[in-house]
Amino acid sequence: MEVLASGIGEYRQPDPDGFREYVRTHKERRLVSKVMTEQEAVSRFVQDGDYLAYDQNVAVRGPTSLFREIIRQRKKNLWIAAKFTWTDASMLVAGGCVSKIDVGWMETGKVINEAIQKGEIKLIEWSNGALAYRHLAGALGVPFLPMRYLVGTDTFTQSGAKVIEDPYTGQRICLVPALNPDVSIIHVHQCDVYGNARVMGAGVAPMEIAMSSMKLILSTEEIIDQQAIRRQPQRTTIPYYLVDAVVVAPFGSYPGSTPGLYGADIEHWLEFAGAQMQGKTDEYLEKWVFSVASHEEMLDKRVGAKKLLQLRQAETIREGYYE
Amino acid sequence: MEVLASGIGEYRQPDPDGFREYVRTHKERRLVSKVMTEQEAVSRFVQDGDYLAYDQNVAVRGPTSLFREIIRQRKKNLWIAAKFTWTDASMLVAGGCVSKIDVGWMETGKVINEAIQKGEIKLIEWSNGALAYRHLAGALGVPFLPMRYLVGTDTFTQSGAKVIEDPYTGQRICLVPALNPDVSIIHVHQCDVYGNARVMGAGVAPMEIAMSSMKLILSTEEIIDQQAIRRQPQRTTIPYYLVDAVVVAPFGSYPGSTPGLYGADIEHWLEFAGAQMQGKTDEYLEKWVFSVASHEEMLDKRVGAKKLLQLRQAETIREGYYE
Amino acid sequence: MSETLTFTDVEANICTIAHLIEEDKLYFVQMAGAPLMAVLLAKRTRVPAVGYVVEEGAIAPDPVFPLPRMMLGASRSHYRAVAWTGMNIVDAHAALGFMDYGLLACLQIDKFGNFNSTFTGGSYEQPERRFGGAGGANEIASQCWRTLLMTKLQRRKFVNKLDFMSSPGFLDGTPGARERAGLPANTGPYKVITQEAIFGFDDQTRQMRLIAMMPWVTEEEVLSKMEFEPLIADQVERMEPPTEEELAIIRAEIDPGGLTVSRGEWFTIDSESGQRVG
Amino acid sequence: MSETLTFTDVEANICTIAHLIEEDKLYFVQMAGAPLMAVLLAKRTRVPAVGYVVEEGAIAPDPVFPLPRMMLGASRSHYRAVAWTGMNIVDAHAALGFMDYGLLACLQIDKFGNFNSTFTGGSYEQPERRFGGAGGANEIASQCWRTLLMTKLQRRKFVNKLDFMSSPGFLDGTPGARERAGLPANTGPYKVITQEAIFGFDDQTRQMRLIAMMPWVTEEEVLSKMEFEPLIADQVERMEPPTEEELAIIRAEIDPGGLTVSRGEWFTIDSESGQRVG
Repeated sequence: MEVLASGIGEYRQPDPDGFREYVRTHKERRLVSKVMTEQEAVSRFVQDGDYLAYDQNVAVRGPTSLFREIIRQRKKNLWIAAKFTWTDASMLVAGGCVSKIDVGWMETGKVINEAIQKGEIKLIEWSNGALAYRHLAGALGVPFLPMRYLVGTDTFTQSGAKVIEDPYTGQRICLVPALNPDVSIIHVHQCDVYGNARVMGAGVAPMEIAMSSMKLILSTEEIIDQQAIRRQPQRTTIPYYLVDAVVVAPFGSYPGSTPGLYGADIEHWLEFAGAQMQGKTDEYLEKWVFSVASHEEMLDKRVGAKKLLQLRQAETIREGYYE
Repeated sequence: MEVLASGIGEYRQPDPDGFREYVRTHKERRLVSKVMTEQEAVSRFVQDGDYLAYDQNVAVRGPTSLFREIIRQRKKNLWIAAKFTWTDASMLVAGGCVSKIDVGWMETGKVINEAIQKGEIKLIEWSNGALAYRHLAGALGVPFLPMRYLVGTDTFTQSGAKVIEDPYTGQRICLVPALNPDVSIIHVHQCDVYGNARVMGAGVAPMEIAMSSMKLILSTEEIIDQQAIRRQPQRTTIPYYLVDAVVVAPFGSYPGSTPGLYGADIEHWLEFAGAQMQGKTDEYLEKWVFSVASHEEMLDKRVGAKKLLQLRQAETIREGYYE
Repeated sequence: MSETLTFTDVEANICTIAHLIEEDKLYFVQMAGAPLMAVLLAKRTRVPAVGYVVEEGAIAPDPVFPLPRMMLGASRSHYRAVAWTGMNIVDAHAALGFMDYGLLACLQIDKFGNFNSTFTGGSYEQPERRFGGAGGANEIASQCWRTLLMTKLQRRKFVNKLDFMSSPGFLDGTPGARERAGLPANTGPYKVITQEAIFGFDDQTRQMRLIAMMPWVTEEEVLSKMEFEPLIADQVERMEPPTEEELAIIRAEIDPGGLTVSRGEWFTIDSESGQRVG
Repeated sequence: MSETLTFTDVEANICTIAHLIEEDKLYFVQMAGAPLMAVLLAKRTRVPAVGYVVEEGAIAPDPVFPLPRMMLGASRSHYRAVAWTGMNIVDAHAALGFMDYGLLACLQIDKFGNFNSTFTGGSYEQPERRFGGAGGANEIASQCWRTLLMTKLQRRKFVNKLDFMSSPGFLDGTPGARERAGLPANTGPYKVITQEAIFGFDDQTRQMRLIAMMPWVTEEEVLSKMEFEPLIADQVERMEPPTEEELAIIRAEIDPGGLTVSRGEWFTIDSESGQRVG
């Protein structure tokens, strides 16, 4: 197999048969409740050294309560996919959880810059679309997918993409390896106790990420009855057998927004931005993560009902989501 | 590029850049009404020799009124994709419209068997999934996709699939060429005049077929207001810029069912089956296609209001579709 | 005088497969017909929560019994699914290893479980009789962990050489043949169910092996209905014939029109002894 | 005494791009910020029906003006789209050739329109300053027919050599360079928009060419803000500065918080002459 060009970026070797074997022996096919606490879900399904993926970002429908629990449990050496994100990576890096980042787009303030300079994290270049597409490859159960971009650039060189001669057209075609995370976390609007889940709105790639992951934790704004799921099967984004854990997490994207439900807390972000600029992210994490035992306690003691009600009122659009 | 094995089946060489050039010069990006008669749509967008694809089949949500118009206009030498179908191919072959069939699954009665024996049609073997997946390749704008099946069988040998060594795993991997039909016809539950369309229910591959086609004709049970589309963006299966023609065709799947709206006319199918067995498909086509000028006239003169009302009443399930 | 029970070969197959369905497994079921009816019978009688998917993309539907005549129309067979997706999605779920069992009917089968649904007689270009094609069977038989195949026990179906290998069994039967071809590892046909016998496959030689028979047939009778000679299990079990209750459910609730189940060979057995009386 | 008008470089860019938006074309717009604001301004002023898609998968949204502060939250920016899909879908629409124009901001650009959004200074492993990465720009700049790039006219942005080529322009500028690399045919950067000048690209040499300037600047001033020397059009046009009406719409309806548009260099011009007075 002649490869015409190869990026030098590190990637996990795709292993479709290994993935299948994991699914065969570990995934539950029965309709059983997977509801558990965030503590249990992260403790059982996120291991040090795991490749961790997620859908969306800390601004919109990110699984932010689970990010905090991962930091709280001091998970180490995670390899994350930062595609179409914001301060997600900075927060996890500040928490000491990350050693490698596949970059699509991420905020790169002091935290990321210093971690690079100290050699604490290693970056590999892709793009938002290339990472979403690698999840699609993983979701289809194939080792790679061909695509029409990345080539020609330094981004290609620092990625794990390859170029071959397309056996159909004879032209050069770029291939990217499947991305099959060890674990993914996705925040959803609604799901039943079995994990049949609805994501509302333009969603980046929730289905592809769910399908491509070995382990899958959902956090959800609310649990709905299974018959409600079955009455509108077209609204289901993720079917139950892909899911390992369901964590009930109202305001789970806080300080981000969950479209149709609540707005973002801009002041909170300014607090993080300020902490980052002043080198005080430890204090930020102490306040928002370590000094509270759970997402619920954080909402209760750090955010407060008044703020939650304001954020709920700030989202006036339900059309398209719940209507 | 070393190819380890190749099927001998004929296929159109994938041409992603040619497709792009067609899109650039022919597809309308403005929001303009595309409503036209079936006569105009088929006359303008279906040419002799075209590769014609469609979603679903004559049993469920097939674009059957457009099949009849294609026969009525005596289109010739079409190459069709018969995946997950029933008597669709037999009907088009009986109408003299078809010279090649990519086979997933189709009913093969007297019409197909005789046409093969007379050398009037040429078959190429795929499978339902392989054809849907070839549309996916076409929809992604890439020349091929890798997959984990077809290999090892005579189906592979009679297909256009290839086997290469996967540059990532070193293992053998099957590739199938993108399927980008010249024209596709899809029957939808609802769309606006611009072509923003909703398909309800498990749908085989309407989105993939729409995206992969150079020309696209929709027939629709009803036109709805554009603001209705915009109020529920998540329900849109096909966005306007993929669409070339919108044909209003209530009961457009007749004698098949459109789920949530009307049931199938079993007697009609028995009539076709009888005609086929007795070698009288010409009479069948005269009655149902040639002797009426349009779908509307067929419904009015051949089916009748009483039968239409019965078929409507026979579908008692709206849950999940309209509720 | 004891009671008798009358049923067709298709009904026998449906009941036998229904006995094999396990509630903690996920099934990928061919479009319609007998394989789907077998899952529905199991769901109705023994394993109400069992999940299955169908090619068009409906996941774990929960039809309400009795089903209408012919089950035509997706709204009936997809009722109360947990998700309505599309063919590429459910095929991908199979590729990812989520489908424990594929459930398929076939036309012709060889001793390695390879099967034909494309044509019989003549050549590919000029077949004596052309059939539907590989359909969804190729992806199901390739990607599910185990495949359950149903067919009729007849010499023209259990053949030495297929007219066409539409979908893969163990290919040439050599160790690792499927993996070498590029198919997912450790997959393959699991059982072949017929009206009078069940076959498994030898782990080493990958050859078909007779493992169970209906109470009224002998090994000789089974072998007389096959072109090739299968291996024979040390202990050939006796199959449970359909019960009156199962047949009543099939006829009243699953295929009330009888369009699928009323065709084929008819059997009449003595309910008590299980012996054939007609 | 005549009226004056005061605006930022970002506001100038937004207005200039808004003038270029054509109603019969489809736009693929970067996540947020100035490129999106330019489309919104065009939609609000000249081309209400223009279609655009965003990376997350919203197709042809129709936000209601005035927009809320910061436009944060997908529900605002995706409002009344004709479809909500996902990133792989809209990227595929771009791959298929449906996107006439990509609209992007960049950090550093070279004379062939290649650009950097990854890091500046130092090496890839030890950059002086790390930025966000290729983001969605690589797929947009590769797959849209034409790319409109916006940046600031500054020497450190118009460079002889990029620190990192995140996304492709005309690569090394040789004929067919993009096609040889494997990119879709006949695509590439189209215009580069800055606060004081617009550049196009020569069809043959693929080099950047100065084609228009704001009324108050000279060629020399433009060249002094670039590390490399661009080609100069035979006839360098004069750009239309922002109008009072456009600025009012931006500030009141598009970015009422001013978080994007109020930063950067400030310009004060004489409304009548278009000359800079501060």
